[in-house]
Amino acid sequence: MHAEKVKHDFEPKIVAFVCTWCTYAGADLAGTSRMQYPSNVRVVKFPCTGRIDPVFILRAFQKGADGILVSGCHPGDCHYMAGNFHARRRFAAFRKLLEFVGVDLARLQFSWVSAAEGGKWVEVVTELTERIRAMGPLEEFKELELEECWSGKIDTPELQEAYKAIP
Amino acid sequence: MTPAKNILSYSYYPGCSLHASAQEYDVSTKGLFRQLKIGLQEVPDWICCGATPAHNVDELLSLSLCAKNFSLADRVEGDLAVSCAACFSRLKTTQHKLAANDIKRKQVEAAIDGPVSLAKPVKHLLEILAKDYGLDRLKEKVEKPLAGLKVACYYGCLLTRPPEVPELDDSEAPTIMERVIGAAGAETVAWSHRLECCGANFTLSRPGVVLKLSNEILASAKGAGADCIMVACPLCHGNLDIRQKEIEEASGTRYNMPVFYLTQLLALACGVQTSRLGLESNIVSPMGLLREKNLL
Amino acid sequence: MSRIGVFVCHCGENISRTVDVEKVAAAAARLSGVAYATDYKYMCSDPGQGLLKKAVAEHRLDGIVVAACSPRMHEKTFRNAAKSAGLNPFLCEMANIREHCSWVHEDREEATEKAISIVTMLVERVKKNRKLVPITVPITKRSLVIGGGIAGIQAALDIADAGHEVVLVEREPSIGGHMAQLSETFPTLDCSQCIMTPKMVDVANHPNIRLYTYSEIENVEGYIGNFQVTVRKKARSVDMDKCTGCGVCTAKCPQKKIPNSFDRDLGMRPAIYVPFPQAVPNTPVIDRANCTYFKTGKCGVCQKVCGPGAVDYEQQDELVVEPVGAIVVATGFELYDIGPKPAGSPYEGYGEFGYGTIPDVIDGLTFERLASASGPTGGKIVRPSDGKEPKQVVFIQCVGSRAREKGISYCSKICCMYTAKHTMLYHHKVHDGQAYVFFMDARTPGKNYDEFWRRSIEEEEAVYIRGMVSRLYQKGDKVVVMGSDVLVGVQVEIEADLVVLATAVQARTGADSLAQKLGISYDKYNFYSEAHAKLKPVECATAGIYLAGACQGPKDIPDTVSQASAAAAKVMTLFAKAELEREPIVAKVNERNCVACFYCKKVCPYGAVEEKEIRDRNGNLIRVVAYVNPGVCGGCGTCQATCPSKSVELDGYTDEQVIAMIDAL
Amino acid sequence: MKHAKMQLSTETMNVGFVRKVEALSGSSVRRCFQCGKCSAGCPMRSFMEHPPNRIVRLLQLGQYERVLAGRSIWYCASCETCSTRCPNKVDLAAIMDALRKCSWDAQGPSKESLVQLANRLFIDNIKTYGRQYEMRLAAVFNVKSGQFLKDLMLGPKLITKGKLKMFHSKNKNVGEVERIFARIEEMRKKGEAE
Ligand SMILES: Cc1cc2nc3c(=O)[nH]c(=O)nc-3n(C[C@H](O)[C@H](O)[C@H](O)COP(=O)(O)OP(=O)(O)OC[C@H]3O[C@@H](n4cnc5c(N)ncnc54)[C@H](O)[C@@H]3O)c2cc1C
Ligand SMILES: Cc1cc2nc3c(=O)[nH]c(=O)nc-3n(C[C@H](O)[C@H](O)[C@H](O)COP(=O)(O)OP(=O)(O)OC[C@H]3O[C@@H](n4cnc5c(N)ncnc54)[C@H](O)[C@@H]3O)c2cc1C
Ligand code: SF4
Ligand code: SF4
Ligand code: SF4
Ligand code: SF4
Ligand code: SF4
Ligand code: SF4
Ligand code: SF4
Ligand code: SF4
Repeated sequence: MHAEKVKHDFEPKIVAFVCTWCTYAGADLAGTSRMQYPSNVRVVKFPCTGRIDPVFILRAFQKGADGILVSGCHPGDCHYMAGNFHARRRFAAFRKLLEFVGVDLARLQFSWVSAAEGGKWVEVVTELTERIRAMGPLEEFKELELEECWSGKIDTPELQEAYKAIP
Repeated sequence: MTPAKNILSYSYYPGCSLHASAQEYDVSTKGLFRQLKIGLQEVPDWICCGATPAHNVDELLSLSLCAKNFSLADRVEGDLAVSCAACFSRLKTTQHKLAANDIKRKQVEAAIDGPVSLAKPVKHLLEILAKDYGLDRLKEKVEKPLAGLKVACYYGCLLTRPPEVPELDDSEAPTIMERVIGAAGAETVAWSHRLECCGANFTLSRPGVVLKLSNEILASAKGAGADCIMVACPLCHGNLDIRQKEIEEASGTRYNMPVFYLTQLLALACGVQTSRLGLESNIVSPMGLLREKNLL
Repeated sequence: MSRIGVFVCHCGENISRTVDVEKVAAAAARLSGVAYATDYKYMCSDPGQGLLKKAVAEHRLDGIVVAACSPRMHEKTFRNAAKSAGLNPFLCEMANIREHCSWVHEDREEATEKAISIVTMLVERVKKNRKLVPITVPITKRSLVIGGGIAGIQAALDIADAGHEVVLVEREPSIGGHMAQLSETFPTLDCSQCIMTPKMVDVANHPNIRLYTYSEIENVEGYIGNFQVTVRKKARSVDMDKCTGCGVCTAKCPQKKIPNSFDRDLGMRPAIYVPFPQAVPNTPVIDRANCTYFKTGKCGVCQKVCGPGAVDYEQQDELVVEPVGAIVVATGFELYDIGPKPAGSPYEGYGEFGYGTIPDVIDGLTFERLASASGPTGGKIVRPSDGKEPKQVVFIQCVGSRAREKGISYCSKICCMYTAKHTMLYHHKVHDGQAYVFFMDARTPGKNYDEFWRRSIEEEEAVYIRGMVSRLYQKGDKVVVMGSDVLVGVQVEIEADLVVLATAVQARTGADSLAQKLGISYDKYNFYSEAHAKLKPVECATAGIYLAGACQGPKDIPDTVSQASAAAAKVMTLFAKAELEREPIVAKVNERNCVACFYCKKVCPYGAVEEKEIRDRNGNLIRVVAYVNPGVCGGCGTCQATCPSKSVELDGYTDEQVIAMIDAL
Repeated sequence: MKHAKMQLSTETMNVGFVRKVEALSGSSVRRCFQCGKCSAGCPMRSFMEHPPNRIVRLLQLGQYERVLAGRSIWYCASCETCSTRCPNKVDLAAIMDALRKCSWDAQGPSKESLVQLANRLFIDNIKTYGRQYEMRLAAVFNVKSGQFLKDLMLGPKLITKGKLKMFHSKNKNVGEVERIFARIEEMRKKGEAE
């Protein structure tokens, strides 16, 4: 059954940073199961959430993303044993930084979606899209010219601190 | 002992109750068999099978009484037809145990002072009707189909349990009663308490037990939308029919649920005269129901 | 300027039904750096791949994006096609416009738009892709097995039978492990020695096995295919080459009253001894701590009586380095100690059972020695206190195990079964005796296991009582057992002659320090961790190291032997190749930028990061930097995300590649 | 008794009694693994102080006094539900029979008297008449149990419905029945039967 298509004034850009073993496969499963979800999301694949540098998140916000999803294997299920634990700790520190920079944390979502959870993928993506749609576009951040800062060395005290918190 | 083709004939063990509180079972059994042209010859001077009380406290006595009945039955032609589920259970159990246990068999032989005879098959009426006579033949004999009559078939404990003894049907999900009465055109209801115990022989010593257990059975049948209950055992009948009024009083529920012996309903369907069904002996009068369903 | 080719697949109608593939191809053609773009019905078909190869040649493509199904489906296919067209396979990427687009969206316009955007992202990525070459690592086709219990023996024999050399290192003077101590074994009740000793002898005689007993691992270096293992051969004080195993020395040694730990201290041995008659090798060792000569300088009897002159008081520990390509760890287990709680132990101990002070309260292994025909009592079951035959024996299960607050939460897995076995052995030997078992559950999920347990009850008439025991105390020559039968709901009291505790299976003391030498991980109980509980149950996370037996967790003999053979098979799989080839998705360090903080080393789950010294021409140390061993790196990228100076980079997922995709949003 | 501590030893576990019950019932009590399925389906469970599974458990431990002290065994309706469903084919219904016989022979160490009384009258009836004579059974039970008014309302109704016969019919085999009783008693005296 088809829900009547509603046109929205604002279609947010959502970027999903996912690991290849769990969430990417989960999204594949949603596909093979022909589940439906909003088309706003763009997937960037990583070997592991451990590889996801917070810089990518800032970069994506800066380049027009209105919402970001970071998703990997459930704790304990990491293909590389512990990558997702490191990612989790890293992002805990990173959220503080984002808040400091002035990004509404509701725009950044972390979740665990396993290769078997096609349904959960759809749920997470749909919820995030709807939430961001309601929040409207992310304007403040795009204007910030952060390019130099991110591509070069990390020398703001906040980032340094965030990195120090990483085990 | 196998009867000649098509002409069935049995020796008959009615059991004590059928000569007293369950006389309508006896009357209707004889009526039905006559109508179906099945021979039925009562074992002369049969004795009590011992029922529950005997095996309850004295297995040897129980086995001996049944074994004695086997030798009495050997004097009459035909497999042994039994209508009472309790007698059936005792007789079958005895056959089962004595066939398997030489020590017990020897003791019984000493007790009855004669050989134990296990050759004659013991058959419950249901088995005779469903297997020997056959449901197709039964259907042909139906003159007054029990159309519209919703029957809850009540097996109770002993018709099917334990599985290796009666060998009548699946012990947990039997259908033989439903198939037999279904052949007579009745509608059978699916209900939960077909195999639950009614309290059996506590009727005298601990009627409280009966009131509780039988109430659950009546409630289940009623809840399933049954018009009546059909039984194959005088003990069940006693508890569900004779004590029904008491149960109603104790539980504060009105059931007014006629309880038929299977032979009463079958004989009715096969056109036996209403007066020969023993219906007047039923404590919960079934007349209203039968009239309502145009079966009288 | 790159020359990228874009191939958009219809997948029959799977994609083209919702995505306007022609429009996607047209849009792709307009992207900068795209030299060729087309669409085709089935890209993975032979003609589809042919189309791709032809285009590579015709348009001199230096990058490819196939917009089709999930890379999990066909990335290999298209990378192989690229390779056969003469392109480095890692310059080919897939844009997933089926699972992530056409199948999950209905609106044609939206889906087409999304497909174009996905293709754009991948085109930008491919531009930054580098040629990568699969990594090859040489393999030393010899293996090390640590621990000579049944696990180590089985693994060593399997590998050796396959024609590869094995170095078997055993800490004790003889191989055999716990199985050598057992009497008869469930579920078949065969005699442990009878099935064990032939294997031990096979080990000793196998031309491919080099056996080091009374030896330990000193140091491990290297990585899969290339380990350098240093073995410490402890001084035996007997020259293995000269000794004939005649046994004269042990018979003549005046020190005879040393408790024999192999017999759980039930019997005595001399200072120069073999732990048990069937020991392999059958060469004695001098227990220096208890030898008069080593304590006072006097005696020397053994040396005098030894015909071949094998006794050598001057012998020193010896270190040997063995190069191996794979390691099997099979160091087994220990039993929970029923004695008083050692200082610093995380376990609480059993004060209520007397902390091991009641002589007739023993553990399961001691019972095995009592029941063993080759044990100190010749198989006669007697109680330690007075040597009398016990008529009422109480067995208590789950002692230590399943007692979270006492320190151990897990089930030891074997004790239900061996307790059932004990009741049988007891009943076979003491016909008028009665065995009682206090238990919580009977955990018997093996083939023929539950039947075995039921037999102990139904045929051997053991009385099982569901409930734990509260307390034990000595009363005269009896041990009073205060329990309860939770099924009946009453307290139970038994005056026992002997009480046998089924104590928990624990990791070896020191298991953690061996793990640290090997660089493998272990759980909070010091059992070694497998790489994946279900799919890699014998592999360690550290490549080239495998696990066998009870060192990984409580296990009985059938499970131990299965795992040992599986570990051996893994080793043989590794050795079946000439060289190790792996995907080149590994991290590389930029040594110029590295500030040697070694955060990367800390986070790497594979232990792939090493410290590398940079020296000048004269050999002077200039500085230390991180180095990722490509043979070990698993390719997770955690180091890269962690490195504060951006000095380490994961091939295939470089910052450049990722940022290019993000920028293409 | 119910809550008293159980002292277990080869002396306190009456194996002889258990063997007798096993022989009478033809069913092993050791096979029972205490799953409780018997009790789960027993229609009489709520009337019993020891549910069927516990009866078996007590037998496993040779605790016959505890079994016979309660009235549980007399509340078993012999419905065979337990025996039918037991995963180990422990024939509990037969075990109940055996236990009742043991209790009966021991001149009723059980507390339950009414069921025993009814059983005794029933069996006496057989001995005297060869068949059941329900009228007499009910009448005597009422007198002996002191429950004079019990079922008073039911009796007359049954008589009018022809369900209670005032008189019993003669049976030629009464003598033979009596002899069966006598022979069994004789065998027991001689120890030829349980
Ligand atoms: C009381 C009892 C009864 C049992 N009965 C049975 C039974 O009937 N049936 C059954 O299937 N199972 C039984 N088991 C289980 C059985 O003992 C184990 O499954 C088996 O012994 C495990 O073998 P393993 O080789 O892994 O460990 P182990 O037998 O413990 O062998 C490990 C070996 O490694 C050596 N080692 C340890 N650390 C080092 C080191 N650092 N360097 C070098 N060497 C080292 C040890 O000295 C030992 O020789 C029983 C266990 C117990 C406790
Ligand atoms: C309800 C349930 C839940 C479970 N949950 C878990 C769990 O959470 N964790 C866990 O570790 N395990 C679990 N398991 C156990 C797990 O499913 C098994 O361990 C595992 O599937 C066994 O794998 P197998 O390959 O041996 O057998 P199977 O999975 O049965 O595979 C056998 C294959 O052989 C094929 N086959 C059969 N006969 C032939 C023939 N003659 N010729 C050719 N092919 C043939 C079959 O078609 C089948 O594909 C669960 C099992 C069940 C039933
Ligand atoms: S390449 Fe993939 S999408 Fe294309 S036809 Fe093959 S399976 Fe289908
Ligand atoms: S050391 Fe000498 S005496 Fe001892 S066993 Fe060896 S050869 Fe014999
Ligand atoms: S030197 Fe030591 S080992 Fe040798 S006989 Fe003397 S005490 Fe024994
Ligand atoms: S195997 Fe049995 S005795 Fe051992 S810990 Fe587990 S449940 Fe307890
Ligand atoms: S984290 Fe980076 S800087 Fe630190 S040691 Fe590793 S590579 Fe060098
Ligand atoms: S990519 Fe992962 S496995 Fe490789 S060195 Fe970095 S952290 Fe270790
Ligand atoms: S059902 Fe059978 S096994 Fe289960 S408790 Fe009852 S008697 Fe024992
Ligand atoms: S036979 Fe007795 S114990 Fe068994 S279920 Fe029926 S009433 Fe209960």
